[in-house]
Amino acid sequence: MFTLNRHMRAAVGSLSLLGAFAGAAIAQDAAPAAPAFDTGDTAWMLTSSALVLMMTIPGLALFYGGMVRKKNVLSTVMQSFAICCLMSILWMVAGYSLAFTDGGSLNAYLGGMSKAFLSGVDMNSATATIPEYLFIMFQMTFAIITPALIAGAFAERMKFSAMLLFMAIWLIVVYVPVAHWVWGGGFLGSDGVLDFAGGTVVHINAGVAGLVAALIIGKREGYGQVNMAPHNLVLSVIGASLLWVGWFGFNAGSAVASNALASVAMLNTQVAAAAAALAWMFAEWIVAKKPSILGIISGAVAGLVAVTPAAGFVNPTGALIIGIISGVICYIAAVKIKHALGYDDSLDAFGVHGVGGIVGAILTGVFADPAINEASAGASVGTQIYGVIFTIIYAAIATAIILYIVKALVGLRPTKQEEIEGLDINLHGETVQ
Amino acid sequence: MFTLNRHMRAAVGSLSLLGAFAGAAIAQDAAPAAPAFDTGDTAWMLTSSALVLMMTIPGLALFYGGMVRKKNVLSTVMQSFAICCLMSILWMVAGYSLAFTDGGSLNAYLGGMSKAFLSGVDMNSATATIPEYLFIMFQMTFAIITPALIAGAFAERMKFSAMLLFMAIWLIVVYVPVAHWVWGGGFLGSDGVLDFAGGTVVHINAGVAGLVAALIIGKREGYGQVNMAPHNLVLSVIGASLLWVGWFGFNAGSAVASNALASVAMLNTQVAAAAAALAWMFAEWIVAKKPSILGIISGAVAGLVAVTPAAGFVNPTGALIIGIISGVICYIAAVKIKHALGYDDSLDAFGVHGVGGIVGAILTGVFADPAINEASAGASVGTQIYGVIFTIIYAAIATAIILYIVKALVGLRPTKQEEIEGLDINLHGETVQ
Amino acid sequence: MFTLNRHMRAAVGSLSLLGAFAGAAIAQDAAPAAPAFDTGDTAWMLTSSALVLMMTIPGLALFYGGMVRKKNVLSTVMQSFAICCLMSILWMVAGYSLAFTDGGSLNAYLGGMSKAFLSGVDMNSATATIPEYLFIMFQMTFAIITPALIAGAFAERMKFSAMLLFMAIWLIVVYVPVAHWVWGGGFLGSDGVLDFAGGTVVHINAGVAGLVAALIIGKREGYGQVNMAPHNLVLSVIGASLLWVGWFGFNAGSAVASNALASVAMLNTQVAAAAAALAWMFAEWIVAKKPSILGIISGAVAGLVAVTPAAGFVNPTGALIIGIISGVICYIAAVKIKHALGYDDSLDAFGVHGVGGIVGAILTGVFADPAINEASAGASVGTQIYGVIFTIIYAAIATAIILYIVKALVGLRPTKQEEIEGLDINLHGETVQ
Amino acid sequence: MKIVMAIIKPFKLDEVREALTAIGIQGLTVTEVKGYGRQKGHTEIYRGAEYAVSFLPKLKIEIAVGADLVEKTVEAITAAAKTGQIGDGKIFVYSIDQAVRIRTGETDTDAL
Amino acid sequence: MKIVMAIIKPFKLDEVREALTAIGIQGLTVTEVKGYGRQKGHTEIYRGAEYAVSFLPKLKIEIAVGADLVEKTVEAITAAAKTGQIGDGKIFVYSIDQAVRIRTGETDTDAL
Amino acid sequence: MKIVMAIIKPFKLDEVREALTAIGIQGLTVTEVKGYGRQKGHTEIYRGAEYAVSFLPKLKIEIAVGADLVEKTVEAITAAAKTGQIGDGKIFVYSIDQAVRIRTGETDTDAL
Ligand SMILES: Nc1ncnc2c1ncn2[C@@H]1O[C@H](COP(=O)(O)OP(=O)(O)O)[C@@H](O)[C@H]1O
Ligand SMILES: Nc1ncnc2c1ncn2[C@@H]1O[C@H](COP(=O)(O)OP(=O)(O)O)[C@@H](O)[C@H]1O
Ligand SMILES: Nc1ncnc2c1ncn2[C@@H]1O[C@H](COP(=O)(O)OP(=O)(O)O)[C@@H](O)[C@H]1O
Repeated sequence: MFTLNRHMRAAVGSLSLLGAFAGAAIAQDAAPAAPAFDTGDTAWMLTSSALVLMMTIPGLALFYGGMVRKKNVLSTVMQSFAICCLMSILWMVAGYSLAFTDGGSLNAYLGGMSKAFLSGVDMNSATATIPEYLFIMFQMTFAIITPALIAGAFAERMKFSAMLLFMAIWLIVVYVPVAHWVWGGGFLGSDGVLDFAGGTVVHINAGVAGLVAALIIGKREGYGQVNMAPHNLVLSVIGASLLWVGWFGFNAGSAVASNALASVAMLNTQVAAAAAALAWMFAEWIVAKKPSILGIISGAVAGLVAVTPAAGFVNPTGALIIGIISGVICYIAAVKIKHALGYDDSLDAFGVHGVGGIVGAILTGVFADPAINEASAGASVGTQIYGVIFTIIYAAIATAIILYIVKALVGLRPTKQEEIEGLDINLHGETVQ
Repeated sequence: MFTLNRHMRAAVGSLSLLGAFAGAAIAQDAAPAAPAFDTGDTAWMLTSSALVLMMTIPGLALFYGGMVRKKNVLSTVMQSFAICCLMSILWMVAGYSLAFTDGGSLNAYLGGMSKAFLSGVDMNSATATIPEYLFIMFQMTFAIITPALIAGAFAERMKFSAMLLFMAIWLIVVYVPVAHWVWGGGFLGSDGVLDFAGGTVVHINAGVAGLVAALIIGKREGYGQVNMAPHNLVLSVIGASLLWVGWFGFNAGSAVASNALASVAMLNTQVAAAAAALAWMFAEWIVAKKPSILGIISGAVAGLVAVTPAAGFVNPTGALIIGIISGVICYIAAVKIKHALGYDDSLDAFGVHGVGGIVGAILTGVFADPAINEASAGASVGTQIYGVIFTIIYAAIATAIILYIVKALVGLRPTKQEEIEGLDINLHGETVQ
Repeated sequence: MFTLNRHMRAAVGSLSLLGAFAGAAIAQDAAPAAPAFDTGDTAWMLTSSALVLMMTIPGLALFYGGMVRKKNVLSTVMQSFAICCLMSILWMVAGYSLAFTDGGSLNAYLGGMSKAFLSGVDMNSATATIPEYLFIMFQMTFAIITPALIAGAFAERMKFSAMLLFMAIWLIVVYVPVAHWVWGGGFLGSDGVLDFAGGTVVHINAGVAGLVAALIIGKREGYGQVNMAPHNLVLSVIGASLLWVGWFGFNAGSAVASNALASVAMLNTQVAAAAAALAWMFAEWIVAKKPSILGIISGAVAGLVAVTPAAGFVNPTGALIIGIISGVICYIAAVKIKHALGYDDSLDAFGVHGVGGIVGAILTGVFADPAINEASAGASVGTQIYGVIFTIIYAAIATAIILYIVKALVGLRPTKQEEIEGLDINLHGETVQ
Repeated sequence: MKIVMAIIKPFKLDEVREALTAIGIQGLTVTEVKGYGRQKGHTEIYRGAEYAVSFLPKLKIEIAVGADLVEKTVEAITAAAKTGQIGDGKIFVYSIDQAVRIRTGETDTDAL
Repeated sequence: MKIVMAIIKPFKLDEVREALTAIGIQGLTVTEVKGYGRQKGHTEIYRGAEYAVSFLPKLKIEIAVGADLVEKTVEAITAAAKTGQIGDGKIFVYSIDQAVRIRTGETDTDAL
Repeated sequence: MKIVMAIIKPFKLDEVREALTAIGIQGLTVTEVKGYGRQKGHTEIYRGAEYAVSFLPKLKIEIAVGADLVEKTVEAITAAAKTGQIGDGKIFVYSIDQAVRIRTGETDTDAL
């Protein structure tokens, strides 16, 4: 059982369909014969769902909230919170069905609507050894955090209404198809792209969308002149820490079981995060003469991102190397390259999640170890790069189109005075004292 | 097994008694034959206990702490923390026994003292498939959060000593009997009142007690003139988020098993919270022109409250509707009705927990789905309303009497100058800088 | 199975070796025959690992961060975070192997290097009923928090570089051997010292190291003249609360199973923490006329520390008494004795962790109850004291030597001006606004 | 024109403001400050570390008024801010050459 | 020498500073304050609790200048800080006897 | 009577206060401020976003003293607050007409 992995999620999609049918059949024939859910696997997936929700609220909300200026902290945490609420409903209404059911003739590209509003799912429906209701819940937490990550790129300058509209469309048009391609029975999974817990689906996807958004929305008022230093990194440390802890649910939970694969995925997650944090810290210490708290926590997140696609395919030594490499490369991307190119990705959604996701996806091909996971035997750097490039292109184009539509409908930015006075008081009527 | 539910907790009370006897018997006959605890169920209930504790500390402490003025933030978080400590001891000493053992001839109204100090519980005692020690722990976390919720109603103006005394008496005189009536073998459970995770026992109970306390203790100094806006809603967002995450332990843990019922309870919790948060936010956006962060988090909590009695009886579509309705109604209750009536329920213990609990208890009768839980077949709106009304009357009268006693003994409020200067410095000798 | 306990961790060390061999053998003979991991036990240990990580980041980081002056809050949380990263890597590289493998002829004192870089551990390696990868992960979180605790003693005045170097050496030279002595097959475990979850290994060890560090590094600039009151106890309350919640993983996780032993360990943890918090609070209320929030949270931590060695050996009444005694004694130690002796243990690493650990270790000998754990039958106060004294002496001497070496290499303190201006801006180039 | 600058105990703000509006004052500016004065010497102990709290939170109020109103202003503040206990604060009065209302450009007492 | 003290709306700080550097001013000191004035009476409701917000966040800017520069300074601030809406703030000017640069001990206008 | 107002580097507060009490000053009031001055131009980079830090944290100290003590006060502050590096701050002195101790109603130098 411990060879079950995300690579085989294509199978899981069908499995859940099968489970539902089988369950229904059983229920008709002999009601008391409930499916053989494993209580231990179920316990771990219940816990994992809670952990991944905690990544977004309060984890990401605080990670981002601490890095903006004080006048924008509430609007920043509000974004994560509102996204959490909106995506939950969209996922239940249509997202889950479109990502994880069979799309018929279009199945290589998108699932169907047979489970819209979760119709057809019942108490006997199973995904692998757990109830399908739980699998829906677990996947919902992924559909929450991915859009929430994007918001870091345009922090401190987007209208709340525009943000909500953009995210709703983006979930259905970008996240759901890409999730289907990799995990739901679509073509990237079939082509052998390995993505254990969402390096491609979650991080590259969100990172690229963030970059495109930062470019289209434009820089913050006063960028380069005004002090935009993080107003309270204690909040960001709490956020980064809860992201780290919650990431155990994200990565080890992606084993969809409570077994040795989940265990090694957790250990790999820890090792990569720690290594990347130290790598970024020492790189900065050497270059900028001081090790900053912003640096070490950014490094930790970079390592967590990079190990996400790899967590259930590599061994701990592989995770260690992935951590070190991603820490240094993301430092260069977020601090040096961004500065050279001059775009304003406020909180480095691209520099950390996009770049970290790309590094991780490629290195998964390098370090995949069949002793950890039989699926690792099929790993190929070429296939990984193919998956990365395809996702980048699709996410970039689709995100741009959505943003121009939202701009035409409601406009993207508040007025200059509102932005300078702060989004908290102007968009939400509240401030932190 | 997955039909085990709170409705049958009456049975569980006896079960645990039986378990203890049986265990003892087994132990005598053949020591090594340990009871067949399910490790998966046990794992989830261990986790759930941790999650529910996290709801109170730091969840509720922060949710409330962020909403008061800066000069009272420490005294507010101190209330949650001290209540957590005091209730733990009282629960172990007498509360658990009075709530969950057989009260003999008075059993319809109160349990007995046979397990005071947990005497008679041993390593073989079982409740359903888990160790009784764990069930005691899990229920302890409920006995902690219920009194802690009340404190929101009289925030910023009650003496710490009076608060402690009131809470200690309230636990034994109000919480323990009501828990016994619904879950411990008492008359409300026998009469068919459905309350999966504590809509009646926890939220209506605490909300009504809060309203009575707000009325008896009176308004804050300067109410209506002085700015009493929340001093730091970032804290409240952390709090609301941890309440949300922890509520998975509260609701899904109330399945007392790691199964499909726990899974659907978790999913229902998520859907209702998200729907209510959006409902409150949009209602406020329309009425007051701005969507506030205080609004969206209040809505989320309202949804969590309303789905509490329903979580294991309804399907996700039912949860969605319960969420939307409770979000709108609690918005009206906390913002419009409170304003019209003019009482000072500082942090809306009644408007959110009381009203949300009532809405949820009644709608449980409407949306209960036998496909989710066999016990739903017996659902009746009339019975639900009967349970609600009975709890309201008892909680209101008993709370009033306790408050007058405490007032006579130690007085309820600090001096006017102490209150204006702030409770932090005057009651605890500390301030936040 | 539920009699497995830390006392038998010596056995676990060998067990894991055996497991690895056995696993390898099975793998060669018949690949599909995976070891019989228990999914429920595994689920709880995955959760416990997440919980114990959460104790350090963000728990301890915030607990300590809130107690320092605002100018040092970032450097304080940075210490916990950086220690978390560095210890993770060191544990994987050498720490685990030296603590938990057979050291051959030196085995009474130290393990070997056979599992350096986790070589020889694979997907079939088991520790008791869980994957060895998970046991490594769980133990890693202990190796993280122990050094992090020490940092409280020299808060606000140590160079970051010196701190890192000190901690790295200390882990290998102090933590790893002591863990081996008690849990890894070394002499203290064999001699019958009972330490369920780390009273000796973690708390006495860290507390004594902290005292020695406070003495060698010296007092903070302005100690006794300048206001050094905690700048934001809300952070400390969050920290204490997450420590408490996380401690369930620490203590109940130390059962290395999801069973009645874990359950009673969790309940004991709760009862002792609550009792100690109230004991400290009332003691302070009587002596200093006001119950402080700093007091109640310090008491809770003192109770958690004291129950750590006892959690799986005593019954809840024993835990209650341990809590009350430790709350009062630690209050006296941290507030009265420290003041009388005049050393500057800034955040009471010794007064709470050292003293609490000693009290708990000794009382474990007093209250051990064979009805809870068969191993309790062998409890002896004398043996407990012997373990305590040995650990104190070793930790004190080794810590002093390491500090003098680090002082010679890089110096221990920043300049006086840097310290007065604050470590945040001077060591890390950042401040909280 | 004069500026009346008063250092008061923080919880007295609302009473002082009411006393001032009662005598017709329409504007003032408040700053959070820390005061060092006779109300010192009190020592606190945190977890055993004793120290003297020398700076206490106070509020500084600045009110620009016409010269004729100075006396009434000082009296109003004195009456409202007084508790009779040490640390009640001080009032200082100094002259200003000019006052301008930014919105309109009005000057002198018209600007207040 | 004079001190020009201005109370302005917070988001105008950067514009004011630029206007001042444009006329050659090289230093100033800023304090966060709360202002009470005509821009009052606005009520807010939090969760149903209505109250009047009477103190609004403002910034106080203090600039020591030679007497000759006062007029230009006041004009620069007025121009830059003005939105035309109520609450734009005030400027007060008063004389100082002495100015010292701590670093060098220079005095009078050399110290600015 | 005069008010001596000094802008200093924050970490110098304790030394300045000690120097002042040494010459018999018994009260003062401290405000956290942000200073803009010659000590500017230093740029920082956060995550690749470069900007000039123009406002630096400073403390403003206000001390009301009898005219006779002004010189000693200025000297004491200058000596204690000086590091010799740019940004040490300024001292300004101006006259006050009146001083009142709220607690007792005492005026003039008796009020200090
Ligand atoms: N000489 C002074 N110059 C400026 N402010 C002063 C002076 N003396 C006192 N203050 C301010 O007045 C406050 C109250 O003074 P204090 O001597 O403590 O009590 P009292 O006002 O009752 O005499 C102090 O905290 C300080 O802010
Ligand atoms: N008499 C006064 N003395 C000191 N400060 C004042 C005075 N009147 C107004 N202010 C300050 O100026 C600010 C703006 O004043 P206000 O009356 O609201 O609007 P306006 O400046 O447009 O007349 C106030 O918030 C307050 O800080
Ligand atoms: N003209 C001025 N008016 C008011 N405050 C000033 C003025 N010039 C400088 N300051 C204050 O003095 C501080 C130090 O000044 P700065 O020019 O940086 O260095 P220095 O004092 O060494 O000349 C500034 O940060 C500011 O707070």
